[in-house]
Amino acid sequence: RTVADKEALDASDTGSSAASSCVDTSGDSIKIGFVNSMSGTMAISEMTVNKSLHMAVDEINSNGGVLGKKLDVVEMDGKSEPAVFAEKARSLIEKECVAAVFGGWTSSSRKAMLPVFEADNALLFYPLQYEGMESSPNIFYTGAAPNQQIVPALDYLKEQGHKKLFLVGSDYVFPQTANRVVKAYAEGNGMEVVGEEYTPMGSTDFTTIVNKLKFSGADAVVNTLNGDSNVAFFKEYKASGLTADQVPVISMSIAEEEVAAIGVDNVLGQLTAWNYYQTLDSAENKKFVKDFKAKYGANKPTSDPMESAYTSVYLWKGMVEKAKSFDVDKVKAAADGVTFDAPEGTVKVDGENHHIYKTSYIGKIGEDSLIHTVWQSDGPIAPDPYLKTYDWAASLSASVNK
Amino acid sequence: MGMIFPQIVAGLSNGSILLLAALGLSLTFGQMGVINNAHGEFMMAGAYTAYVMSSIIGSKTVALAVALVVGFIVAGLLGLLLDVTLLERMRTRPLDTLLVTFGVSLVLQQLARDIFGSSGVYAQAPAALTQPVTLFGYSFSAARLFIFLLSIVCVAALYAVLKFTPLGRQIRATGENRDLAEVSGISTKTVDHVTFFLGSGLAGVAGVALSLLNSISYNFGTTFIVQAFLVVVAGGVGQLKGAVIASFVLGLAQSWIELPTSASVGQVAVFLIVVLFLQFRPQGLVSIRSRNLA
Amino acid sequence: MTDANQPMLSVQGLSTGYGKVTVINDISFAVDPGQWVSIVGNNGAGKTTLLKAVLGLLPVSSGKLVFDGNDMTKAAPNQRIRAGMAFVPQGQQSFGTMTVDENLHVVADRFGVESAERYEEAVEAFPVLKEFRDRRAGLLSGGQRQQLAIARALITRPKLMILDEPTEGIQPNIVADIQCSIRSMSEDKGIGVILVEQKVQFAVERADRYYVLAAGRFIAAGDGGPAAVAEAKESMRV
Amino acid sequence: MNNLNLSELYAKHKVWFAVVIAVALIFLAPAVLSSYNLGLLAKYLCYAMVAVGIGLAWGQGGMLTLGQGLFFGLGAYVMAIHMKLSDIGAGQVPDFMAQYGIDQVPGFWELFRNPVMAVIGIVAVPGIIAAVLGLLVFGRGVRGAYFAILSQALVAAFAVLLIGQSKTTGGTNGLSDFKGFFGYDLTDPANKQMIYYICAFCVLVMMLLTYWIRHSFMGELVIGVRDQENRMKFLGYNPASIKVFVFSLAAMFAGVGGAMFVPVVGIISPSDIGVTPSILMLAGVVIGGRTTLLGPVVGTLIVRFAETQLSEAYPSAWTYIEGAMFILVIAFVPMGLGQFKGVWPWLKDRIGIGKSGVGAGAASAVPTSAKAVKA
Amino acid sequence: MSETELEQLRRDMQQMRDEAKQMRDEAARMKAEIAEERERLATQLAALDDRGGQWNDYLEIRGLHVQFDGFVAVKNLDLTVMHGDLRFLIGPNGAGKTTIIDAITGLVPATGSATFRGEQLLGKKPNDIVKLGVGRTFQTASVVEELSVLQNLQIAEGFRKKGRELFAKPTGASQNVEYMMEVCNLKDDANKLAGTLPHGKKQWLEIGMLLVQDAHLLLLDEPVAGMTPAEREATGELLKRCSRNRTVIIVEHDMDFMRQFADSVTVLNQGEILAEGSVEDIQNNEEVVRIYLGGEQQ
Ligand SMILES: Nc1ncnc2c1ncn2[C@@H]1O[C@H](COP(=O)(O)OP(=O)(O)OP(=O)(O)O)[C@@H](O)[C@H]1O
Ligand SMILES: Nc1ncnc2c1ncn2[C@@H]1O[C@H](COP(=O)(O)OP(=O)(O)OP(=O)(O)O)[C@@H](O)[C@H]1O
Ligand SMILES: [Mg+2]
Ligand SMILES: [Mg+2]
Repeated sequence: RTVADKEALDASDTGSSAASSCVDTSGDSIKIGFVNSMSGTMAISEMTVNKSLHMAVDEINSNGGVLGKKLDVVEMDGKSEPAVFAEKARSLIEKECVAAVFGGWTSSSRKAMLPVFEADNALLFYPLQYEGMESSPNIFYTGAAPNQQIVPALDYLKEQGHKKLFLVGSDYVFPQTANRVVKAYAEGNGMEVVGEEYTPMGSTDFTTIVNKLKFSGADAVVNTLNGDSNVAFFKEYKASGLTADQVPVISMSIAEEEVAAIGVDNVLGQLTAWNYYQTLDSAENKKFVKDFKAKYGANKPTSDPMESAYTSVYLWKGMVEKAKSFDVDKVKAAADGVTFDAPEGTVKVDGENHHIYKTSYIGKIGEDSLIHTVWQSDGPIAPDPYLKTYDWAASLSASVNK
Repeated sequence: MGMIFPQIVAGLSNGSILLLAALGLSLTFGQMGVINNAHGEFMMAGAYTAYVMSSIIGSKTVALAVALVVGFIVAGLLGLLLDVTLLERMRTRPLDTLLVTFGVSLVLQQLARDIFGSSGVYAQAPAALTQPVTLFGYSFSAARLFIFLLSIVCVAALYAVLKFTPLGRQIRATGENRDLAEVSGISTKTVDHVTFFLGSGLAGVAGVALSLLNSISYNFGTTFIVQAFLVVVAGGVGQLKGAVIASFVLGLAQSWIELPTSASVGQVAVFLIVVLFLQFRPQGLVSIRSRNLA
Repeated sequence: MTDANQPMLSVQGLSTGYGKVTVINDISFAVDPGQWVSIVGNNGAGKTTLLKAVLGLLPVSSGKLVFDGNDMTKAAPNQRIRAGMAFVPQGQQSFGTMTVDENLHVVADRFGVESAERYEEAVEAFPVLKEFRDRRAGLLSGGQRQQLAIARALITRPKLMILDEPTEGIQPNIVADIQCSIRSMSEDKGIGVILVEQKVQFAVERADRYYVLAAGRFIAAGDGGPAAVAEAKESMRV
Repeated sequence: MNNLNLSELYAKHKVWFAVVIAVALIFLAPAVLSSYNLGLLAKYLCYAMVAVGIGLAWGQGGMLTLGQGLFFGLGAYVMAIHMKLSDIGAGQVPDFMAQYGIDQVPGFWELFRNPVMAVIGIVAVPGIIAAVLGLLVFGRGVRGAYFAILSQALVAAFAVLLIGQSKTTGGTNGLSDFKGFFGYDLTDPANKQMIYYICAFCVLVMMLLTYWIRHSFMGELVIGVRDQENRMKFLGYNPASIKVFVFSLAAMFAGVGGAMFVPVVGIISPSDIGVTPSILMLAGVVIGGRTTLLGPVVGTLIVRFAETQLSEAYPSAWTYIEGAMFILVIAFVPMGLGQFKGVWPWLKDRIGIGKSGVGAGAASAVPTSAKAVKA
Repeated sequence: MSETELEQLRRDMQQMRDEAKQMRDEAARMKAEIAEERERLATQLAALDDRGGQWNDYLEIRGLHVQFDGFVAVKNLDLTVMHGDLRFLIGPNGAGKTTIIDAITGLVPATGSATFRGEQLLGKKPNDIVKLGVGRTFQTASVVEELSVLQNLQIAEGFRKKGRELFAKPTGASQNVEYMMEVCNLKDDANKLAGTLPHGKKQWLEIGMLLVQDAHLLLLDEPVAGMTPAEREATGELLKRCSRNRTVIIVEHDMDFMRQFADSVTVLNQGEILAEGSVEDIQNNEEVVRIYLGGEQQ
């Protein structure tokens, strides 16, 4: 009685090539899994993603499903803990036998799930912009790679004539990696980084950092602070006499949701860099916003991660329909070039690195708590998670290329 | 260099925040031995009170004043409820209160999430407090100045109550020897309730004040609680004077250490300072020697 | 309220103990105003336990306690104190972190305008307390603390003074003083006294009445006085 | 009165209960559980190891440690680094470091590339750090609430530090994506089972060790120090060294628990070891009974199992349940399930049926007419 | 008065008489028990073997000075207590008696010198001082309440254990412990938790713990407070016996007890030695009578 035997028996007879896949494709519905934090610190953000995922599934189901099968959602709570994400992902794949999993938010949750998906040869659709330097054959990254968010933001600052940057971020992986990109960019583009500060997550004391900022002579701030810290930071920033006109702050993690929580008077006129705003003027977006508000309430704004999650379901649908199969290997093989007219504009899957082509927008926070585009890239930017195509980033990509 | 003065102000301001957060704890921990892990959540209750007041009252100045009073009462009543239902039966095992109140804090956090939602909200401050004030050519947060003054007022008031009033003597007597206080004619039950009400109420005041600086969410209190406990421990349990010195020293230390290093190092340094400090004064800064073995 | 025929304190059929262990078993006695009642017994007899029950520090399992005409069987200790009992506990107890002054004030406070007068009265009686009024009580020597404890009880001008081995750890010449002051309390001020002691002579010699407690029951009783000392000692043997 | 018999049975045959648990863990569980569930059980066992240590330090020694996450984390990171380094070839750097452009593995990590050093490190690093902290803290007579608060502060500081040093620790992402465990392929189910066995074995060994200590002279000293620390000095003992011993042992247990957590769960990150996770490590001990030997283990298994089950069904309700658990158990049944023996007679006494037969041993000499005055 | 009332009265009287008789019987029985107990103790004490002391087995205190925030509790005190002496230390409340013991055993910092067997005690940690053969009891009994009487004694006995021994299962009572339980009348309570003992028995346990420690300098702070006269006597005899080959200092306020057992007496007042000598010397010292003994009663 070896365990391997037992597993083999357990494995269903779908005849798929995946060693342990047990996806049941015989019925008229197919299971997919969501894993989002419904409790813990990340619940506030991740629940928005969960909602838009549901919206996409409902739309698809009412339009005949995928390959004629209705989608049957199994959801699990990641509890804001990476270890739980890994556990739940495993449960979704091995116990629930879902065809694909959508979700995750923090990089740590993705990193925790990655080995699970690779070992079981399953699929994860990860909706968030992140620090890059990763590409797994079992994950599709539908948020921005660094070159689709950070680089355009810097291009914009450069264009506006800013030369001295001050970097402030929460002490975790995305800000740190993002700032490495910023520093490399600055060096290659005649800009100067005059300060780089990190605060522990949830930190609310910014007096010292803002003092440093004031005395650094910076003419722009690149902000990668996370969540609540932004409130304290912007209040302190304002109280110290700094203004968006003199020293603008460009934020990488403040979306429409956060603007409301920070208080619009604290961030009025500040900049953000994303691939989607609620205010985007396209037919797809108008419909998306309208449907979302109808479903979840008029006061609920839509944001980049939500849009990206919504899009990810449609991209999977596109891949499956192209492959005409739910089989993971076939879906992966079919992925390259799949497109979707998303609210943010047309996106396209890169079969090589599993990221997608996205358009970048710089926005300014307005009185209405919404973000209005002030600059946009010339069409979708090809994803480059390792920044291989940028000269100034040679040192960055070199260290990762084993 | 030009940063000396602003950094001193920053340190004092941080100190006053620590002090405000620790003041109620110093009372309930020092006098009653209750290690109230839910203190942070009482602060959260105060902060949410500020939020509610600022959304229903037009004048933000009035809203803040009302919130300070109502926040005190709301948090105080929460504390009173906790004391009457649970802590009263645990007088003989103070260490256990730490875990019970941890449970309470879990419940209160979830409750806040269910009532106010898990996304952060913010209380609109009176306009005067959102503007910078300029002192000797430097701009500072008016809200921080307000908090600094408020903390001084609270400390002075608490000190006066404890030191000079019959109630204060009763609180201290009960804190020290419950049976003896009882046979000295003090209704220890009532005194305990009053003490806990005051201590929790102070948490509410702290919450209202700190809502001027931060966003308010269900984990509002967790930001402060560990450091507040450290202040109490470093200052000497039940010692107001110690708590005052400890919070300002730690506040200043943190901002000065943070200056050449980083915020994380500053935070870690504060912890280590306290551990090392207890090497020299295991009973805290200000301690009362007793001849008892135990 | 006080009924002329009723004793000031009457304890009837009192039983109590710790957890399941019964220590005091069906005890009855009474104290009148101005009467000095001594309860003697070997260590472990249950003297302290009995007092704790009388004061309400231990819940009673059966029996009844009437003080000053009111049934106080279930009253909290502080209510009994406010009704006119005063207690000097065993073991030289005081509020160690508070000064001698504050120790006295914490009791005196209750009496409003009278408090200053009562305070003076107490420190007059024990000069040491005057000398060390600003010292923390926890730093006093054992005997000094004991004096403080007695002073604290006296401040309340009680109707009934309850003392648990007040002479333990006190220097001999002061012991004699204490005996005298107890006598004068009951005789001059009409205070009822319950004194618990192991030192039979001290307790019985000048008392009005004595009881011998053993294993939670009274095994002997009688009127006090020098003659009764031997008698009490005899019944207490072992 | 079935319950009564059961509780008596438990009291009399504790050892057999332990044996039953051991047999169930070693033979039954792997046979009946699916690989996924076995993995969960292995994870619970990792927490149980921490719990055994907490039971010893807190239940026996009176040191309420809110910072076991620190030692759990130390063990886990040593293991994780070892696994990372042995996944890749010599001279190479793991992915998370490469991301920051680091091309040389720092010396203190390099040490744990060697499997023997890693195994030693898993036990020694938490043990030594606990000993140093213990000497600092206990040596100066810091105890009770002070100690609890300090231990909490330490774990908070540790988490901040881990996050801050992401170049060498992986920061908030933690360490994950392991391929092998001492040369065994982690994806092979047979190896997963082996890892489970190691966990079960560790728990049992720790329980045996604890049993031994509790019943040795040292066990008495530990209680002595808990109860009358200062008096022990005047009996010729150094309370600090006794406490340091117990505390370090508990830390080592936590370290091993953390180390096994890594191959079982596949990731270790600061969110597994912060202030709240550390307090939650106490939950099982609280429920099971801090002063008993079996209590912490059984309690932890129950709590963690309930967590997996209930949090799936009612994500937000679980927080309430968890909170209520702490509140109700500590306030009303402070000795947890270990008090089981006493609960029934107490209940009967309360509602006044029958005469109790248990727990009156000490009282038998005295007539028992008194009601329970202290619950 | 009616017949029935009379009858009732008669019955009551009869009952009272019976009760009185019962009490008398009880008293007689108790007396017999006491006698028996005395005898038992005497034989046991006789069996206490004489262990010889070392040449420098004495306590020498020179210039001991203890100060608290400016308040001098012990002033430049010189005191020598020889091997085999049973020294009583008396003096008014607050004279500094307890403070001297505290200083010698490392509980409070002091200056000057205190040597026992030639070893300096001041400045050492309490547990190291114990290892030099110095043991003490506390004015308020401090036993380990959550351990049984037997375990308390075992702990007191076992402080020299090292390494493996610490982790061995404690085997029942050693001869030494067994013996001390017998002497201290704790045999029946061996398995009771020390916390449930009455006050007096706790004092006994303290003394028992000190004795099994095999200390050669015994410092007892009011050991008989809370004991019955019979117990005082027994304690006194035990200590007297012990003092033959040890150095014993007892702080007491019980003058009967002192008279009965003291070899020599030191009177302390306000941190200074007021008088020193035999019991008679002290009793005849006017100053001592004035500030301490007073009219003398009991
Ligand atoms: N907290 C307690 N728990 C259990 N039993 C106790 C407790 N306190 C006292 N006892 C027991 O109650 C009995 C009576 O104790 P008590 O203290 O009343 O004696 P006492 O007469 O005052 O003695 P002493 O003269 O030594 O003070 C003793 O047998 C003692 O063991
Ligand atoms: N830690 C301290 N701080 C300040 N004063 C102290 C301290 N310890 C003792 N004292 C003072 O030192 C003096 C001597 O105290 P000590 O306890 O030695 O007296 P004692 O002779 O044992 O008296 P008693 O017979 O009442 O027990 C007292 O006046 C006491 O108030
Ligand atoms: Mg007593
Ligand atoms: Mg003394």
